Amino acid sequence: MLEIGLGHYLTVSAILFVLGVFGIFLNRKNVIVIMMSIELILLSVNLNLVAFSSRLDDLAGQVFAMLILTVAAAEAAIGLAILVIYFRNRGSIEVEDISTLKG
Amino acid sequence: MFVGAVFFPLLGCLISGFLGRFIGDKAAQWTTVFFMVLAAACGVTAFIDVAFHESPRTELLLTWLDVGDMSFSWSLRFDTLSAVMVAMVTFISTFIHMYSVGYMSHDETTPRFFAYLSLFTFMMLMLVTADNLVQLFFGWEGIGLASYLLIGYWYEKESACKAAMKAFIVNRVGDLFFMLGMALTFWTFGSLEFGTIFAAIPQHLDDQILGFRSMEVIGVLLFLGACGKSAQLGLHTWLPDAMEGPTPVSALIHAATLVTAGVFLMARMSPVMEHAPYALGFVTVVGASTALFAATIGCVQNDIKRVIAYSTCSQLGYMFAAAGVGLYQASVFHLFTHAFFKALLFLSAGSVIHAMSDEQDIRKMGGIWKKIPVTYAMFWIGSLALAGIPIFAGYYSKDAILEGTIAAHTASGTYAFICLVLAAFLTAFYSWRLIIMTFHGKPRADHHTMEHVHESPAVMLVPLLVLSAGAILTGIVFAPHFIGHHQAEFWNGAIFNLPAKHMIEAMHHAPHWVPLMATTVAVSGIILAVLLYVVAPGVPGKLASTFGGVYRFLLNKWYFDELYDFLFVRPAQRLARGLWQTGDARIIDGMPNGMAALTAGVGRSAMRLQTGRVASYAFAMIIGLVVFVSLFLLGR
Amino acid sequence: MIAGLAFYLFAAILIACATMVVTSRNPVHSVLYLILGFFNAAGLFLLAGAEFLAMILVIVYVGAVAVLFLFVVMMLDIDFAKMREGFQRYAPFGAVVGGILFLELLMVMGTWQFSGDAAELRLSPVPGGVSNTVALGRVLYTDYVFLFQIAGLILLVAMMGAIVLTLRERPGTRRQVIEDQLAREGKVEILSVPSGKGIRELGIYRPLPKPEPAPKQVSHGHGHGHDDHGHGGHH
Amino acid sequence: MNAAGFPLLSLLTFLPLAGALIIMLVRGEEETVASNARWTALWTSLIVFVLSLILWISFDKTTAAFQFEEKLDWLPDFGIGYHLGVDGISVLFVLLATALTPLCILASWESVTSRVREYMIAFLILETMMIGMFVSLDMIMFYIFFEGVLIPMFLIIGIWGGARRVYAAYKFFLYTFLGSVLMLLAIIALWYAAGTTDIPALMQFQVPVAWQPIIFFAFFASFAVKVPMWPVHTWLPDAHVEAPTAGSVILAGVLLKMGGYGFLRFSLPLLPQASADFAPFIFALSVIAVVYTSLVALAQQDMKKLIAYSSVAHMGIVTIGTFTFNQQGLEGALFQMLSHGVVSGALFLCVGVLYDREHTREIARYGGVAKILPAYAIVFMLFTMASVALPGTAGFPGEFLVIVGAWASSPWVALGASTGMVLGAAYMLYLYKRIAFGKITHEHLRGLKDLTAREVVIFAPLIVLTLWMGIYPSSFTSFFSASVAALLQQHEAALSVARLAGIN
Amino acid sequence: MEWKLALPEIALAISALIILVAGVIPKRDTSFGVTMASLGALLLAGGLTLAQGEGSAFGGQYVADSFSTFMKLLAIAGAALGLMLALDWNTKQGIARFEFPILVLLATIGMMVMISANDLMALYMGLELLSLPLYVLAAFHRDSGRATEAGLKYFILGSLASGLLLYGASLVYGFAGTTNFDRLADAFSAQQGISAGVVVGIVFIIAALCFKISAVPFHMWTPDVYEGAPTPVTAFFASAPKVAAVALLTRVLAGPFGDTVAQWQQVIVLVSLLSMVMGAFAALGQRNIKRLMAYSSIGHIGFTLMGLAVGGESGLRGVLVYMAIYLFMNLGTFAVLVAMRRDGRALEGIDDLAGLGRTDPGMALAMAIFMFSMAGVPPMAGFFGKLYVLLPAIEQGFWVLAVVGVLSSVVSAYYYLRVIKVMYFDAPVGAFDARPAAVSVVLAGTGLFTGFMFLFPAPILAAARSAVVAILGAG
Repeated sequence: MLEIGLGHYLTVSAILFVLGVFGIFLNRKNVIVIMMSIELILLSVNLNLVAFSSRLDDLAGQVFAMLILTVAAAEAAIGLAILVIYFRNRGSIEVEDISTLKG
Repeated sequence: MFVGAVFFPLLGCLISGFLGRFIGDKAAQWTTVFFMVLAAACGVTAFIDVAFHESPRTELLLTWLDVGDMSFSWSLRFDTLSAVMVAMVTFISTFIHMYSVGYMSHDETTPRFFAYLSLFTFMMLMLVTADNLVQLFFGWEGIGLASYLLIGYWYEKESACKAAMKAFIVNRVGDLFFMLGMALTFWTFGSLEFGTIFAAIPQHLDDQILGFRSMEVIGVLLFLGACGKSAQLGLHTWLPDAMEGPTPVSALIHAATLVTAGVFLMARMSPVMEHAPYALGFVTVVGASTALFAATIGCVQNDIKRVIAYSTCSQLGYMFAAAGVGLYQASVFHLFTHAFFKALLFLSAGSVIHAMSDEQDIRKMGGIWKKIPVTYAMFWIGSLALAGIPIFAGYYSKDAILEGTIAAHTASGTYAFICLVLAAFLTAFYSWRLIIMTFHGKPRADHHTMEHVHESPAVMLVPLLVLSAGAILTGIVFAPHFIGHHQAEFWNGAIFNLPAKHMIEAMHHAPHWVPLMATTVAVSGIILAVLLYVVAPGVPGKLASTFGGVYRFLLNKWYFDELYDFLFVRPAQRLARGLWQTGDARIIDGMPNGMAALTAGVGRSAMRLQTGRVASYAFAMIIGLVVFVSLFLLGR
Repeated sequence: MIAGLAFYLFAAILIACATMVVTSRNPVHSVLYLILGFFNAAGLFLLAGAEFLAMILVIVYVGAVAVLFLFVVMMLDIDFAKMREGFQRYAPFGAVVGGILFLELLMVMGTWQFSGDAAELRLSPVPGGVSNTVALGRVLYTDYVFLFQIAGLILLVAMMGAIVLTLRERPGTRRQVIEDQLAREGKVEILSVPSGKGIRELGIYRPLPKPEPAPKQVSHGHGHGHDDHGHGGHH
Repeated sequence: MNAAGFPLLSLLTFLPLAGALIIMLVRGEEETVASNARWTALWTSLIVFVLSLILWISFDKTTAAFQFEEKLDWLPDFGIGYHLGVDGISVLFVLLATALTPLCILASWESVTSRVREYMIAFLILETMMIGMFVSLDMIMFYIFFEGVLIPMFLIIGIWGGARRVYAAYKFFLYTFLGSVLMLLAIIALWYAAGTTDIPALMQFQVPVAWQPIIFFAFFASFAVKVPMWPVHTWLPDAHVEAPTAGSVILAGVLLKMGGYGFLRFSLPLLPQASADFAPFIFALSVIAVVYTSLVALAQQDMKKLIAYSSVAHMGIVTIGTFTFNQQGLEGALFQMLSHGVVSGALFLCVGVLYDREHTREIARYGGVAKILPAYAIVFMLFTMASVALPGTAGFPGEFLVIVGAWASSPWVALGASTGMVLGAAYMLYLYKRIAFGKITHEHLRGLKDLTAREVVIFAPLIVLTLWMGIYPSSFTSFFSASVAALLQQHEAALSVARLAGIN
Repeated sequence: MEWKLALPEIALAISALIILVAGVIPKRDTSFGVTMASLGALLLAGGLTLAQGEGSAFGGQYVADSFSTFMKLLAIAGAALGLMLALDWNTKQGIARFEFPILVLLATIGMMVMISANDLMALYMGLELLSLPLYVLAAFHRDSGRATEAGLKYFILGSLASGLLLYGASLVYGFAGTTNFDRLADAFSAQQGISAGVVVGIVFIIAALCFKISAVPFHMWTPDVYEGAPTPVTAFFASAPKVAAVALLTRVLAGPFGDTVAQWQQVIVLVSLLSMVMGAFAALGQRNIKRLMAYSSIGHIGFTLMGLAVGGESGLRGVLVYMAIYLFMNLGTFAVLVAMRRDGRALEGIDDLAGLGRTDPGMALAMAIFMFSMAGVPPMAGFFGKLYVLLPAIEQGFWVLAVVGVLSSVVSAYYYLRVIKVMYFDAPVGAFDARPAAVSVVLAGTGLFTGFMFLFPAPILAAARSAVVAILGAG
């Protein structure tokens, strides 16, 4: 049982992924939480890649993960910037309030 | 000559119709008369040429249609049958044109009237000279059009318009069967040209269609077509109403020519009809019934023209009955004589109406015979001929028909005989009722009208005189040729009789009491009329009130109009409205409109899915993802 | 053995943190849990032999991204009392859907298979005898330089994006003007400021910036917020 | 290239487009633009008409083959080519289109006053589409023109139409569009089966019998709407009522023929088995159409609507004739289409004459017109009679041939078709009576002017045509006899092949 | 390293940097100059793309073939036209900032990388390089609540999509041990079959790409973002990135996943069906023309996917032809939307077009051409697009797709007709402001293309054909 295999990593990653997904579509709180959920998803992906990389003895997975980290940082920056200007315009970042555009 | 006989009237029509406005009324009138005279000259010459010099011929004019195996042309066929008709039509038409010059002198648009008259004549000539069924149909419909125009000539009168429409539409019902008859003829004989059809008959004697012999079906269909034109029982309703037209029109169309087109058709198609005994039987029965039926109505009508109209209807029944027993010769002969005396009657009636300041109700006439003696005399001559009093033309033809029916020795023939004899009695009765009510007794018109009663001008009287001569003489002169012993040479194959039937022979050997009886019946009819309307003028009123039901039944023409109104017109109107407002607007349009509404509804719900909430959007994505993943995993 | 235990430890904390990130009421707490989660993930990376990534995760993620999150959460000055609680209306159904997804993933992960040729198909097999960092360094600037450059562009976009969206040139703010600074005469006066006395007394002061307009407060449930066009969407 | 030595058909097809471009370039004051546009459109259409007379003169009537062919590569990957040509079936439709267009332009001379330039452009584009459709020998091209017609017509109805024009335009467009997209699928399926969309090549191809019904129905969906057949006819009355006069003329005169032409060009030769199998179905619908729409026409209060319904009935005759599979029926159908094109077009023009003067189409607003407009009354009477298929007018030969042809299929169908004779007479005469006859009850009618010179010029050719087609129809039938005979022969051959296959 | 092969991208990147520097230094407003320079850069990149050789570079991460050339040219054209539309609009809207064109340039690089990607990593990086500028551009009108809401929504859902893509990519990587497309193809073509895990991975990737092309059910962002974003940005969104994403999807499905066609085909069929239906129905009730165009683009993507689902040479060619036509008619339509401005106020309601046929016949004519084209009425270009996907669909027996497709095009014809109806049948409500020259140029160009493509269809068809041959040969 203590023999840690690929399956363990993948399972953890799957749990993280699903938690992230839940965080996105189930929460009614604010948008920042959604963004954090996205970070969780990315983390799960990285975990996957690292696990595969280690299992396959291949560096590509890690390179991929590194690129993802980079991009995720950039994404977070832009996302937060948009969030900030949105907040400036509307004074709220509640999930339910972001629904002016519809139909 | 042959072409001229047919096309001169057209020329007259065109000149009068299109140039009438420029050349003036008088010129237009006389132009048409002039062309009619030319046509009549040609027609009569052609008749003599063809009938007595035995030179039937066909003038080919122009290919009309050439479709696959079907091919026919515009052409003029002159055999004895058409020559008789051409001569008769041009002759009578000429005098009616002439009469009209006087009769219509107060009308505003006489060129139009003469154009119509000439057009009618042209169409009738096309009909009778047709070499194929389609050209016959052309004339057939053409006279329908012309009669529509003429009946509706006074189009500002609502009743005239209605009558015109009724005439056209009722005729169309017959035409429908004619059309179908042509279709079957084509598919049976492979042609619509008379020559080819008649030649092909022997090969197609036993052809079947829908389980019946093709010949029979053709016969019935064509007869139904003829019923429309010739106002036979069932499709007769237009004829009395058609009296809305000017009186010369009634004379020309509804007495002499148009209505006899059906009889002509029967005669023309005699080679086919002869092979269709059941169809012929049907023709006999319908014809005879019409004769009696119309006569009964004629007895109670009060409109001078309507009485004559019903008498026409009745006489047409005679002709059909004759055709039905295979005596086409007698039929055409009666047609011929009838044309003269009935035209005479109508024109006389017109003269009376003219004199009475356009009054047509005989209950408002009376006591005028001294004021218009010529007309009075003419009326007598016409009535005598109509009643079939010996020497007068009607006697010969009517007698022949009665003899023929009894000689046929068939059930339908016997039925026809009985009907026709009764009809003959009634004919005499209503004719003299008409004469007496119109001319005799105390004047029932108002003073003003009576003061204006005058004899018609010469231009009207001359035609009357000429026609009266015809009404007297045609019988005695032409009987030998038409139905006498020279008939075979005279007709020269234009009419076909089944060799086995020997109808002419049989007719001549009919019992001797028949002619005697015919005369007796007619005379007793006259006597009855005199008794009722001169001797005991109170009796008819009493009779009418005693037998109120019968009287009203007859007065209302057996309620045919009401019946049709109830059976066809109203349901059609209701159906039309229903189909339009319910069928089209609700149901058929409801489908696309409903579809559109449904689509819009779906669109709205699709829009509602778009809530604007990010979480729902994400959820939608995840659902999609899960569905697809499941699809895979399950599908593997 | 120890690795196994460590894995379970890190994994357990990671999952717990992740749960808290999603469910926590206060976003500040969420961020903090996220940071803790990252640390544990870094631990998992270490266990899997990806030391460099583990470090990057700690430095870049915890050090930069998570802090940025924290910063924004603080900056936005959210009224936590009015924060809505709980989950979406369709939570039960959503949970079912999520559960199915999870089960499917588990099913797939549980029976993971590699392609038969996976070994041959590898692009950058781990070279023997060098550390993870060295190995990565060797390929990153050679084999993956293309992607590396693109990553650079992406960061440039992020920078530009952040600036273009949030930078506001307010009148009254002073930008650094390098030329001015360089051209400045060396007349920096150093004054000794007595304690307890304001700068005002010394006559050196600068005007206060105008008060920033307060962000517009939008009441909740307000159908149309700030609509700049009259012709909005069809509602 | 072809008999004429130059690409006549292309020229015919695209010349109107060139005219439209010229009009598009016209600049200046609104008045001068309008007048220039009118004249340019008229001259363009007249030139096209004169050119099309070359077709009339040099068309070889003895052969069923396509003539004046032009062939170029166009979308070679899918075997779709630019292929033009006419045979006996199509040549007269081209002439019909070229002949009616100048008349329509003349008819709109004064009645269209707003946006004249756009109107004329739309009309010329419409002419291009119509001619192109009839001369296309590639199914995709055919489809393009077939559909392309919708665009100008939609605009004509929608911009220059009456009160409910928007509804009518939509209905027209969506109905026909729905039908024709299904046809597109059928065309593609045929392409798939045969590997080409070239019509002459397809005619040599035996479509698998199993496919035929579905393809037939797809074509049917399109053509039946266009014809229109019952029960998909309701777009027509609306479209007619709302369209401007010239629009109605073209709609009735040419556009409806596209459906009938489609049946003849595609359904019969390409899908012989299905056509034979579904003939009873078509007959049933057509007979219903004849009776139903004739009755509905009887109840109409609006002149145009009445004539529109009469069109449906007449086109019912056409569809009956088309599916009789004999020379008489087919030629009758063709002739009926041509004559209906002339006659119903003329009738709409007649309505237009009144509408231009009185600005209402309501029948009850008229009465006694014959007294005030005698020349008009004569013209109207002539076309009324032609409409009720009086022998000697254009209406008769077609109807007669169809009834004769239908008898060979089934006497009952012939009976059904001929009920149109009675009902047609009823509604047309009723219409005529209400408009032209009777006392003048509306005093305002007294001031009306009789036909103007322009109107006489419009009607004269139509009158001549109507009589010519009635009196000497063989000069028209001779154009398509050979083609129809060939079509029938091929149809028979295909059927017997199928029968043999069925036996084996 | 064959750097030269990637010259278009490199040149564009360097130009972008130079322009950025040049734009940032002067103190005055440089947006016009920067836009012009960016257009020049795009032109340069286009030229270089045309001149580009074939082959692969960077260890197989980058590939250049005629497919990439075709799609890149489309993408570049889309970007350039989008920039032209933005030029005047941004100024009038008060958001003229020099970063805008540079972001577009960077996004274009992202698209080009995507189109040339031959590796999952390159795919991801290209996608992100495209997406991040788009997020920013969507929210570019930062004082507008609607624009920022659009940006935020787009960002959140886009990030989620990226997450899905990555998760899928990680699974694929885990299965095959590689991210290179050619090698992936080898892995999938191996005899022993593929595991469930990798299939899930493929589905995730497809889902993420479907998000980018806004196919149902991953389309939900589209209407909101289209409506909220500044109009020229929407124009850009609806054109170039779609082309790139479709290119990517095509390459992925035809290349590495080509042998797993049985697995993904039904997904694409389903997505295509849903997209066509959704695009047709949801647009019916729209009053905002940008929203309308959003749904319309969803419908068009459905059609494009039909070609993809059918696959094979003719199917893929249909995809390319459709995209090419769609790009131009869509940009043309947006050119009209950009020109909708009255008294300085930008308008978005369909009813605002009322009477355009009178007030601006030229523009109305162009718009009518675009609308008829979108409805698929011949002889407009849009018809050929539909024809070229329907032909293979029926050839391969995808009857349901074809029938639903044509029926949905009938439904959608309704709302396209409504635009025409408003323009021509309704009474004018007043003229628009004078139309900027750049918009007129775009209108004329796209209008002529859309209206008269049928005369010379051969070049596009031939190009599409060789492009397809290239991609199928590669896979």
